[in-house]
Amino acid sequence: MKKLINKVDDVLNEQLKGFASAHNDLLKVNFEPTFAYRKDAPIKNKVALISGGGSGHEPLHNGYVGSGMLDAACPGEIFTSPTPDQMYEAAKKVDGGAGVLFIVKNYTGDVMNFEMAADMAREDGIDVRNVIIDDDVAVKDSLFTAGRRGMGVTVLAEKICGAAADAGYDLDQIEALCRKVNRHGKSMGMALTACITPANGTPSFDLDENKMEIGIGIHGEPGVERMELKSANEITQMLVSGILDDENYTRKLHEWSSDKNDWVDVKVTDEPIGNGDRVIAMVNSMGGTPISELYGVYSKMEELLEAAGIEIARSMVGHYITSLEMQGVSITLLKVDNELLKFYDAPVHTPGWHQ
Amino acid sequence: MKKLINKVDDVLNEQLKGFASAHNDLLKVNFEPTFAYRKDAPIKNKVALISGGGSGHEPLHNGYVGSGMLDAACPGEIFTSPTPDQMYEAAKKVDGGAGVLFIVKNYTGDVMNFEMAADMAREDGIDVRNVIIDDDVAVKDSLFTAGRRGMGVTVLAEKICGAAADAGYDLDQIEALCRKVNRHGKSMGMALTACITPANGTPSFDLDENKMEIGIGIHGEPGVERMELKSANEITQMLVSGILDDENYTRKLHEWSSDKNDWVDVKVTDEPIGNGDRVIAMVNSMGGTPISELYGVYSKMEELLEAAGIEIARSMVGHYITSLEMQGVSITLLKVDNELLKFYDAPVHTPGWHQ
Amino acid sequence: MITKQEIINWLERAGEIYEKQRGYLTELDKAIGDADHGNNMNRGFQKVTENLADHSDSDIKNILSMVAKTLISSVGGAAGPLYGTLFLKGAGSIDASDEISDSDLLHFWEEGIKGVQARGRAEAGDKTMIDSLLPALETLKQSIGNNEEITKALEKAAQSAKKGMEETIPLIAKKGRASYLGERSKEHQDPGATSSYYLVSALAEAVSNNSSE
Amino acid sequence: MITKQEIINWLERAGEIYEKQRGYLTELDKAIGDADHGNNMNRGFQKVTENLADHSDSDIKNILSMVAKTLISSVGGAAGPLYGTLFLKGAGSIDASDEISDSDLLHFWEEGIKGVQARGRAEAGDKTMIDSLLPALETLKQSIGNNEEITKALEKAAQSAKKGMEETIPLIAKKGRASYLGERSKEHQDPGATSSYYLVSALAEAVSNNSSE
Ligand SMILES: Nc1ncnc2c1ncn2[C@@H]1O[C@H](COP(=O)(O)OP(=O)(O)O)[C@@H](O)[C@H]1O
Ligand SMILES: Nc1ncnc2c1ncn2[C@@H]1O[C@H](COP(=O)(O)OP(=O)(O)O)[C@@H](O)[C@H]1O
Ligand SMILES: [Mg+2]
Ligand SMILES: [Mg+2]
Ligand SMILES: [Mg+2]
Ligand SMILES: [Mg+2]
Repeated sequence: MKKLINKVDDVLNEQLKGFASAHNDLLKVNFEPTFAYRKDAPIKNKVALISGGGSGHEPLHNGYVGSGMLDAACPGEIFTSPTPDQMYEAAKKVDGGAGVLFIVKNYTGDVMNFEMAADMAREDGIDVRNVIIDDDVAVKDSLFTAGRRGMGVTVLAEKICGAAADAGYDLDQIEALCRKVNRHGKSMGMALTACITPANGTPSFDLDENKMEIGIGIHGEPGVERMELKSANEITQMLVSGILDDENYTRKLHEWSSDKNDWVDVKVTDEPIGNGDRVIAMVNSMGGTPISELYGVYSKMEELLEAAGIEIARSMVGHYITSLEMQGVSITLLKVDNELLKFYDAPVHTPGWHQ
Repeated sequence: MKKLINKVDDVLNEQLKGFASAHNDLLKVNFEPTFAYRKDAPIKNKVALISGGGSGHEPLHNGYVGSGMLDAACPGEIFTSPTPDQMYEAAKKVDGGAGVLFIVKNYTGDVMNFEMAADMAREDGIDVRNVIIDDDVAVKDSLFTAGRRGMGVTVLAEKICGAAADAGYDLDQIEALCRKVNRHGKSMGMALTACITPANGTPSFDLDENKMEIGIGIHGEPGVERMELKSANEITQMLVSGILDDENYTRKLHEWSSDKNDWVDVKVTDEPIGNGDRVIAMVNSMGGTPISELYGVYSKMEELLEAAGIEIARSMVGHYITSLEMQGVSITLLKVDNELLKFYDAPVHTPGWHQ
Repeated sequence: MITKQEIINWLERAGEIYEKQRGYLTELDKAIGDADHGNNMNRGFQKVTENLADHSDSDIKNILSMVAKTLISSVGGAAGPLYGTLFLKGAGSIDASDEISDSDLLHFWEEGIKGVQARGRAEAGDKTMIDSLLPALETLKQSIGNNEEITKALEKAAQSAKKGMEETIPLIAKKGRASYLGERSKEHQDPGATSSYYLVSALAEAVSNNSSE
Repeated sequence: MITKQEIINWLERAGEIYEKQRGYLTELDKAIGDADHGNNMNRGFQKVTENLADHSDSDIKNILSMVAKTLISSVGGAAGPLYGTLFLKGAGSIDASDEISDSDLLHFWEEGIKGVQARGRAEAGDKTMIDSLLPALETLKQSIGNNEEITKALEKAAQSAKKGMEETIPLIAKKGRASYLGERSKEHQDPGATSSYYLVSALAEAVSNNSSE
């Protein structure tokens, strides 16, 4: 294992310490339990946004803490969901009286830990909602499984909802907006290589020189299918088709009902993306892929979208949601209207996204 | 070789095509000869900044084209200097009548190609100056060699001079400012792994699992020394000491003299960085290193700088000047005063740097 | 009757096993998950073992609640809330005392597993920890119903857990991270079912060792 | 006398050699540089060969100027401006005609190499292309001074270039990218000295082949 680290057990804390001081103009980091939060939190009467998940996806989520995006982020161990006490303490720290939205990627661990945290925070009188992001079209079956994973749409949900919170949306509105983003966005990813967590010291899976994994998540886990290595054009074609050909995806999501004061299962159906739509198009590095290669993928993606009658309203190419040093790429398309675009364009000041 | 590419010969053009469309709000790309330039160029009466060098260092240089930074960038083949016709045509395209500054990394090829381009542009009546950036402290000997390489200070020179050009500095002033940045900045880098250029398909050097290269450049070339793999703390210590312990570096740089109307050798001595100084501190990924690891390095660097009585005025952690998918890190320190800091803080809108 | 010392021994024994099997559990999780289950369980139970030192004066209910909170706040992932809930609901179902009856132990498992299912909504056959927990519970219930000796009863429960664990191998995962793999999740033993088997067998060991003293 | 056809054959032969030795030159550059010299030379000379097709009506001076411009605008790196300058200054030193005298050929090399040194400021012993070019030039000058046959003269010049190339092996690089390596640049043959040897030997081949026709 070749990594810029010291003792394996210290990795997370040392990195967080460095992160905190490198960005002390924007945020602070609390330890025991661990969470990063806006320096100026709580913002009175603004809905607070909290996300979190395993570490190793940098800049997600810590890198999106700051004005215009997240109020707090809770990092777990590498590729392991954070624990409820982190989100609970973060919620208490950043709630400005207008309630808290948890943006949760749809991994069993994340979902359960955030649910427990929400229950804890509600006991303290904080109004908390959990919105689940499950945008990974590579996972087909859903009714009796954990469903689709949360991927690139998470970043867009954080950005767009962050701007809406700044603009004065209340908790109900932000919750609805966040669900809308999730329903309008789809992602698919692939890996050329595995990655190595410091704790394990060996690759998360073994992949031959002439093989690739298609339909991966973001935790160094194997994908839905292993196949022969293909050209960038063929890979891009697979990812874009995966997204555009996705049929009306319907599943039940576990959401908090303020009316019923309990968790309920809500049936949700995604919007298809097709002819005449405008999208935000993200080409995301899995971490170790050079930025230049992303542009090759972008070029082919644009050609395919144009052929499908889809207009790229905004483009994102870079490191947004990664898996350590894994080489590979994911594509995310978010179908937008004026509301989403306006919030996407709003200013943001975080370590990972400045505009 | 595992890369997101199609045919090896098409790599650069395909990537540039994607780059151009992904950022068509900011810039355009000219082909034959190849250069990226600000969409709104030429800007009348503003000094135009042009840089360039081999490709494979993304976001450098193309990614720094836009308002507040470069007017044009000329990408060569991967790790190969661009050719004079590129800079010549770019100069004609972006000169707004106030002259053109070439920011040149000190590699023999870059230096010569930019010199030839400057000679060509001057024949057309464009006032051109070449400032050489040579900030790599790992290279010690200099009097009879190619001297030090250009590394992270290049990015800061582009940013700071870009802002100064916006602020109305004339060509003499910008040239002087750029030289000042170079004299005030130092860098050192290391690699955990080599990288693979598409044209070659094999690693640029062979490195055992327990070895690292210290004192590398940015072209996948071996470093000044190969040694046992060390911890992040030890590595950071080596890089920071390399910079802080660097004695008064003096060399001759080949510069254009407007007075003599000829190239002259100018003796230049760097500023040391030490107790009481304020710096911009950059921790730069060589490409394939996860962002999180950079923060571990940052943490140790901060501790060392504090012990040396140096204050970090601004911090940069991320991908600025890379070598494809190489894993490793470089540290750049730029000693700043109010002038440099003001221009560093100015707004910038480029694919690689937005603020 | 299970004594407080036996409970402590159980938890310490589990800690030893998870430390020893950290690599193996992680390896299992590498095949169909994200290669962290051993690390997660080990982190949690080392914390539990540490915390036990401060609990010499606590009763069993208290100790088990401490385990719940420790797991919830240190394991993370899917395993953290699930094992945390197991202990939380289990501890909630028994009286505060320095020893518990066999039927209290049964309640612990019954309510604990109910909690796990309420939280994770996995059914038998979904290729999860439930697949070793449910058979173990079934066996324990029968044995205790038949007034079998507790040592023997736990021994048999551990055997059932083991069988359940092994029977996850051919299954297609329906819950948790392995479910993303669909058909590819076949032919692999579920890591959580494995760690659950360890938990039950650690109890069997702790109780039998103690009784034989 | 060197004919235009011989010059064309020279350039085409150089193109063939660089194509064949692309990997070898790059391998040499990998050891002490950035592993692109073979790619650079091959790219440039393939372009030259392509462009030759449009130059059937040009005289030698024109052809050599075309080579200069082609190399300058397609090779890049250090080699591009240096070889470009070699041809630019070399072409500038001869008359426009369909054949050139032996002494014109000598001028070509003399002025060309002077240009390379003016541009790159390398001296003999700096471990660069200069280390094969200068000995070749020296030999050529002597042979032509002694009125030796041009075929023979070029043959000997190529031998000197080869020797110069081999003698770069023990040197510490003082110029170019290899100079960053300091002591580590020892025990490696310089890629540019190698490509220069190829250039001289291609000329020797082209002229001798033609003469024997
Ligand atoms: N919904 C669920 N119900 C019961 N057990 C589950 C569920 N989801 C996952 N598990 C168990 O958790 C184990 C994985 O735990 P772990 O690796 O620690 O968490 P994660 O999957 O978040 O990395 C699986 O092997 C499975 O036995
Ligand atoms: N200043 C110089 N003068 C003469 N030759 C040089 C000089 N610098 C480099 N060279 C030659 O150029 C060769 C490298 O060329 P190439 O690899 O194409 O360029 P780069 O070093 O820019 O990658 C070296 O092997 C050396 O012979
Ligand atoms: Mg996990
Ligand atoms: Mg080169
Ligand atoms: Mg796991
Ligand atoms: Mg080279």
